[in-house]
Amino acid sequence: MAELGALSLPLAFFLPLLTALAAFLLGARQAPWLAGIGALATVAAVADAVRRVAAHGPQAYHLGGWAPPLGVELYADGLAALMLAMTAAVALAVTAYAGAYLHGQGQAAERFWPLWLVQWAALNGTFLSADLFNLYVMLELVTLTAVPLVAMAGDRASLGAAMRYLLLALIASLAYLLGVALLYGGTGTLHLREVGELAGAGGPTAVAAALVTAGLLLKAAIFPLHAWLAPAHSSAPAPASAALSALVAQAGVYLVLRLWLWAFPALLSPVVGWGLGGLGAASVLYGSLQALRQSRLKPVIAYSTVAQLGYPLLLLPLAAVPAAASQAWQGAAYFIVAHGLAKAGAFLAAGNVYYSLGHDRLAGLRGLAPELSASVLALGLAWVSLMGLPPTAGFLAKWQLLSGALAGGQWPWAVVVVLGGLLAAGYGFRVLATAHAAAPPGGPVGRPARRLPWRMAATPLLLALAVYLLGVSAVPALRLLGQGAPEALG
Amino acid sequence: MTQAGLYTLAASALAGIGVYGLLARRHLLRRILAVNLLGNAVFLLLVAFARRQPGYVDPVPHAMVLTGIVVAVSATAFALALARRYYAETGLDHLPEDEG
Amino acid sequence: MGLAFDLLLAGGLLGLALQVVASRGLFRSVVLFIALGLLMALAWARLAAPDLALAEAAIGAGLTGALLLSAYRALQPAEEAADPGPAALPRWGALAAAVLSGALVAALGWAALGLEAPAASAGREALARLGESGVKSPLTGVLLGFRAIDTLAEVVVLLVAFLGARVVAEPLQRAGPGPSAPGSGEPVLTAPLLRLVVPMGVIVAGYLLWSGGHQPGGAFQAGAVLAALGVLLRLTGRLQPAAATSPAERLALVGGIVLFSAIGLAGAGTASAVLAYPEAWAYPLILAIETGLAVAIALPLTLLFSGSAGLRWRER
Amino acid sequence: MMAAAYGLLPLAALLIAVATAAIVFALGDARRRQRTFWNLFGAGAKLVLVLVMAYGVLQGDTFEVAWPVLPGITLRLAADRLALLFAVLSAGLWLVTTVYAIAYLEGSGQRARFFGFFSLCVAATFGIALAGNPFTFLCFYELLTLATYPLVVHRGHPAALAAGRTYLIHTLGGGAALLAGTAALYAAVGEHPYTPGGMPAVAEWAAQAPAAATAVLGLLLGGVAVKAALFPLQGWLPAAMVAPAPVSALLHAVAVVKAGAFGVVRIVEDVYGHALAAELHVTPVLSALAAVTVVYGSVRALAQVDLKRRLAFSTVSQVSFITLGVAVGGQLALVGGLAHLIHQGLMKVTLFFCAGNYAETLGEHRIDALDGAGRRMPATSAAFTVAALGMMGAPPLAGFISKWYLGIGALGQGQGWVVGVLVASTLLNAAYFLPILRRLWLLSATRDWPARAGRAETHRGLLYPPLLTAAAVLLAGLLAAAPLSPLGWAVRIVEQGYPGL
Amino acid sequence: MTLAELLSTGLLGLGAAFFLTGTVGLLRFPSTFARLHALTKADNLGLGCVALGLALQADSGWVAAKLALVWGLALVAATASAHLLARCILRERGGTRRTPP
Repeated sequence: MAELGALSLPLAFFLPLLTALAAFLLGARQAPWLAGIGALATVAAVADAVRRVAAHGPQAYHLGGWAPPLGVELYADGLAALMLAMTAAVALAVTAYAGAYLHGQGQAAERFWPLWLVQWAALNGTFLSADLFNLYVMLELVTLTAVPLVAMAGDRASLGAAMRYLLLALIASLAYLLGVALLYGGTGTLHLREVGELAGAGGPTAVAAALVTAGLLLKAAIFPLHAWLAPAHSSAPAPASAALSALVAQAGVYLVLRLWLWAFPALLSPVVGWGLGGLGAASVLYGSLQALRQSRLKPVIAYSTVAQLGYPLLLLPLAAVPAAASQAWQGAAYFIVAHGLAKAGAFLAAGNVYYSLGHDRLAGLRGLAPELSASVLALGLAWVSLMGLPPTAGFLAKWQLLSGALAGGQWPWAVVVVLGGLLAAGYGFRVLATAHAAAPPGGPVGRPARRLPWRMAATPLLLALAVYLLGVSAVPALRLLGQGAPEALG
Repeated sequence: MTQAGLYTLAASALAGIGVYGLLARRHLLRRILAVNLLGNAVFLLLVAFARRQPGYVDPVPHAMVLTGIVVAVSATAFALALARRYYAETGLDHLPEDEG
Repeated sequence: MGLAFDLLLAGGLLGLALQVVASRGLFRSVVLFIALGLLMALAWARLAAPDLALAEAAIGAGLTGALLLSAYRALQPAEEAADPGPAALPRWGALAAAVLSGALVAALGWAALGLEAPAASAGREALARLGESGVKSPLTGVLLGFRAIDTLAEVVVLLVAFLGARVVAEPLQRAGPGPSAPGSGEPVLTAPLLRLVVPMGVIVAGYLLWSGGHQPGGAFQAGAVLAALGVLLRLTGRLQPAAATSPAERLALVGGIVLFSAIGLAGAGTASAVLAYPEAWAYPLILAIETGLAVAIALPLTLLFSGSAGLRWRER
Repeated sequence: MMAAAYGLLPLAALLIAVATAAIVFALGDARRRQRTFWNLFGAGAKLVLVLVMAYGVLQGDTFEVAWPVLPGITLRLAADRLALLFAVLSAGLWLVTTVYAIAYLEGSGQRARFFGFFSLCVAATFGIALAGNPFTFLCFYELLTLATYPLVVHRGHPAALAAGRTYLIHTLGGGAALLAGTAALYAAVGEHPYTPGGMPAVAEWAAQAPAAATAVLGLLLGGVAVKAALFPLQGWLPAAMVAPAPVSALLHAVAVVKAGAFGVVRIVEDVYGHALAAELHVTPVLSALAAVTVVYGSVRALAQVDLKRRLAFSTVSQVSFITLGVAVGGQLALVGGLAHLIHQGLMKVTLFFCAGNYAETLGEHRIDALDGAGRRMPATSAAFTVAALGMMGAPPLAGFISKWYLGIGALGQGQGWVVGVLVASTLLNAAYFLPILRRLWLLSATRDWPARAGRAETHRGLLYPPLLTAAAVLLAGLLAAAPLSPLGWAVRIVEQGYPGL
Repeated sequence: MTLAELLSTGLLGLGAAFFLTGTVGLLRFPSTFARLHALTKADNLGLGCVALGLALQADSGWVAAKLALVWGLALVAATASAHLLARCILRERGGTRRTPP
């Protein structure tokens, strides 16, 4: 199974990292094109990894040549490959967008590029690493790159949001590490799948799993640990918001699924599954209701992230029901992909509005100028996926989740999925209706303060279109996902 | 009670104290201190685990702790920088309670 | 006798921790936290972890302490009672917090004590195969051999913390430990002390670096000592904060990571895999990496303490 | 090669509409001529393709395009007779409505957005028509909601936004019910293509779990009933009247309500089968609701003074005849219902075009302000008269034909009460249409009308479409016996597809 | 028990006693200067005794030398910090400013 030729796995980590270092070394002037080259190289590495997984099944790479438990293994199965690919798409967009967004902002740009590129590296590391402690380091790397991006605006709100985010994320990391310490103490290994084989379902393992999960749920902003997300994600600059919502928070959800399905499957009793699924459901409903109450665009999108992050957790109660497992698994994984692309598109489109108008108050969006129509279109297109309507990837993901829940006879989750979609439509159309509204008598409020570079206009549209491309057929992606899926979900 | 067992318990208690500090105190520096207490608790637990079996010291938890210490000091340094800036900007040494 | 000492030590740790959390004065808490770090180092020395004790004393207590104290100073309101400070937790809140933490202690203690030490573990395998790593110290073997990726990532964490601190940087005159009290000359002892300590610190760091291959010590401890020197030089004004990172500083900040990555990636060609070393070259390569890492640890820590983008020598 | 391309016609027709939308969006507001060209080209090309398909189906060819979307789930476009009935209607009226809309929106803002979504809307309708299984139907059904919303709120004033909100609450709610129902259906029986007379798997499932099968049927019908404006879910339709006239035409005649009614046909006849639906006691409820809606809509229409609102309530009433025809059962009633799908479309599109003409040319929305308008706008008023009489069911117009079949079909099924409903409806229709006709033709104008701009009574692009559709109303009635008339087509569908009814 | 061991134990005990005295002073003395005085004087001596006591037990001269180094460094550190503290307190009290000799 361990095909050591898959150099693209470590490269997915090293390439963005080295680009970040080069960008730091050479300064803001050189950073954009360096980042562009680094991004393309990383995308090539990811593409190779995905190709290998699709063709030959899961790929393992033993760093330093040391097999686990001694060394750290990078492991790409279908799920990881899917996440890598989604991340690459979003990251490419963020990189292209940020080049234009930060143009002429010397200091901000100087700080943004290395942080963002390291973040990409760390995210790839998070998706690939099969080692619980290495995951801790990667998560910290993600956190410590994310918080400065939140604080970048430097005003009261963003600093407060960053501070809260940082404290909670640090606690989360330590809770996770505490759990990992217990797991190593009990099994003598840090390797994810070995832990799964050795840990069993005893009390100590349960405590460890609870700690690890609590930490990850905090990072993923799952109800009731969600409060930090919306202020943080809405005060970051647009490209960072996109990365935070589409990638960083989703990495937490990804790890929850990864750990429960690979490391603690023995613990996943119906009660536990229902508990975690219930938290996901609460996130969906609570996040949606909060999104309905916001008066600015970016907080609406940020609260929608809280809601969307809840869906994949619905897999956990369904994973143990044979009739539901396979579909729910596909739905959850596809959901993460769909949400990532759509949310990045939405945040970048919102960034365009903010960039042009200098604000994002919903009341001030009436009669938006035609220059912004591409951005509003992108926002609308992305939102269709967030609502889970056809012909988008979000719809297919929701369909699978829903079918799984119904096939497994677990209709409460189906209700949550349907209700969540309706609420998403509610807060989505609240925004779109405002954008559609005619200008008030005093002339258009939304008169652009500055012109939008074409690259910024095009990027969200391309991301949104990707969601539709994935909505035409999920079959290739789901075939990829099947590589190395757990037996029960295959 | 063995030496490792003793420190294991001490680590658990230390973690509890850290969490209490996080929940009960609001001053930013105190919260950062509490996070560090919690971190120390985790490290102590790992070091104690490494010493559980007679005649054998497990180097892997040691490596984890060493890495953890550097991560902790990095995070603390950044957190302090952020707290200072937050204070300079707002005059507040704590986070206002949940708004909204 | 030994256990009694451990009992005392553990009790001391917990007592200090309680004081850190509960004490009224913030300054007191900070100082007690530093003391706690030193006791912790002692505890780790007792638990046969001298490397960690060294690192904890230098980094966990020393550098963290310096950072905390300087932040404490920065967070003091200019005039008294300008800020009422956070409201105290209501009684029920404190009770709930206590119950929650108590539950954590109980669960954690029960779980940790209930765990049987596994017969086979990564650690045992590491000891058994230490010879293949090219170094004699098990800790260095794990850190730079078996789990080199963690170490690499961790140095990146440090760099990122520095970059993050730049994002939230304060104006130069407020940054770091802040300006020294006006109207006072340098204490008489400073110059002679520095003349003694700085060279000695460098020697110690070099020794620690070199000794890491076979006994306690290594890049982290060496880096910590160097960082401590940096702190000292910054406090005594020998190093002045600068608004920009010089090219040389940039190179020093990333050099260690680049070197590590380059050697690591080259491993795919020259050895079996990424982050593997060719057998004959393992020790020298590790030493080179460690040297780079020591700098990559010391410089960001010093800069973080200094609160500035760069540092410049000031000739006297 | 040629044969393969021939088989792909459904996809081509769909893509033409989507591509038209994309081109129109990309052209932006400024390039009016190019946009007009592409609009007309798209509409025309699609009509041609649909007619080719219709001819092919008559020859016994099959058109089917399917690709897997999810494991075990396919998006399937298949052109059977029923599908083409709706497709021809929508493609034909799209062309006419496009011509009308181009003239109607002359000089107003945001036309790129309008025509882009207009094309998307028709693409969705075409998808609904050709959907070969419930999943495909669901996809296009939701897409239709999304594509129509921007049209409803096109004017952007508060009333439009409020109407848009009402529209969304209804249709998205209905969409959610349809989604839940479809997913539950798939979870129970897996995927099957539409089967005239009902899917065998559904029958088996219903035999084992009748309660679940009934609930799912309820969800499915509830979902489509919203768009079909079945009582008590009709609230959005009158509200959506604030949209521009071509949009109203689209909502009422071509796309939205028709999609709902068409969905009722598919679900009752091709998913469950009428026999099973009756066995589950769903059709009696459905026919009762349809009857209530017929009467309710007419009664409400009586009280409206705004012309478009009166027409809207009239739609509520008239569309339910289709549902009624399906629910009553029997071949003749179904024929009546299906023929009415076309007939009502032709009549209602005419009426809305005319209402739009009065509003555009004379600036009048209220019925009581139209006194003597027949003399100022004779052609428009003549078209209006033909369509209104058709609505009342006056022979030999189209409306009469479908009502006739409905009536005798119901009698054949022993449901004589339906005839009562028909009579009541006719009387009420007369009660709210005849006063309008009287005002148009018999009363004299109370004020001076705006002068003619040219020789014609109004812009030619506004005038010809209603004349054309009114002529179609007349012909569909007069030539009902012809094999390719709407009635003839409906008879073919029922005789060949549902011999068992 | 050899003489060296006896001596070593005695020195360790003496060192501990000095430490104790210093700590009592730290806790009980009224002024900061007095506390500083108690701490530096007693502790430096105490550490010296302990170091000497341990050196007597050491296996090699190498270790003994290291212990001596430890004591020396501690002396330097104590001296410097006591000086700085005293200076600081003096300034806080508005005391006379001394120029270096």
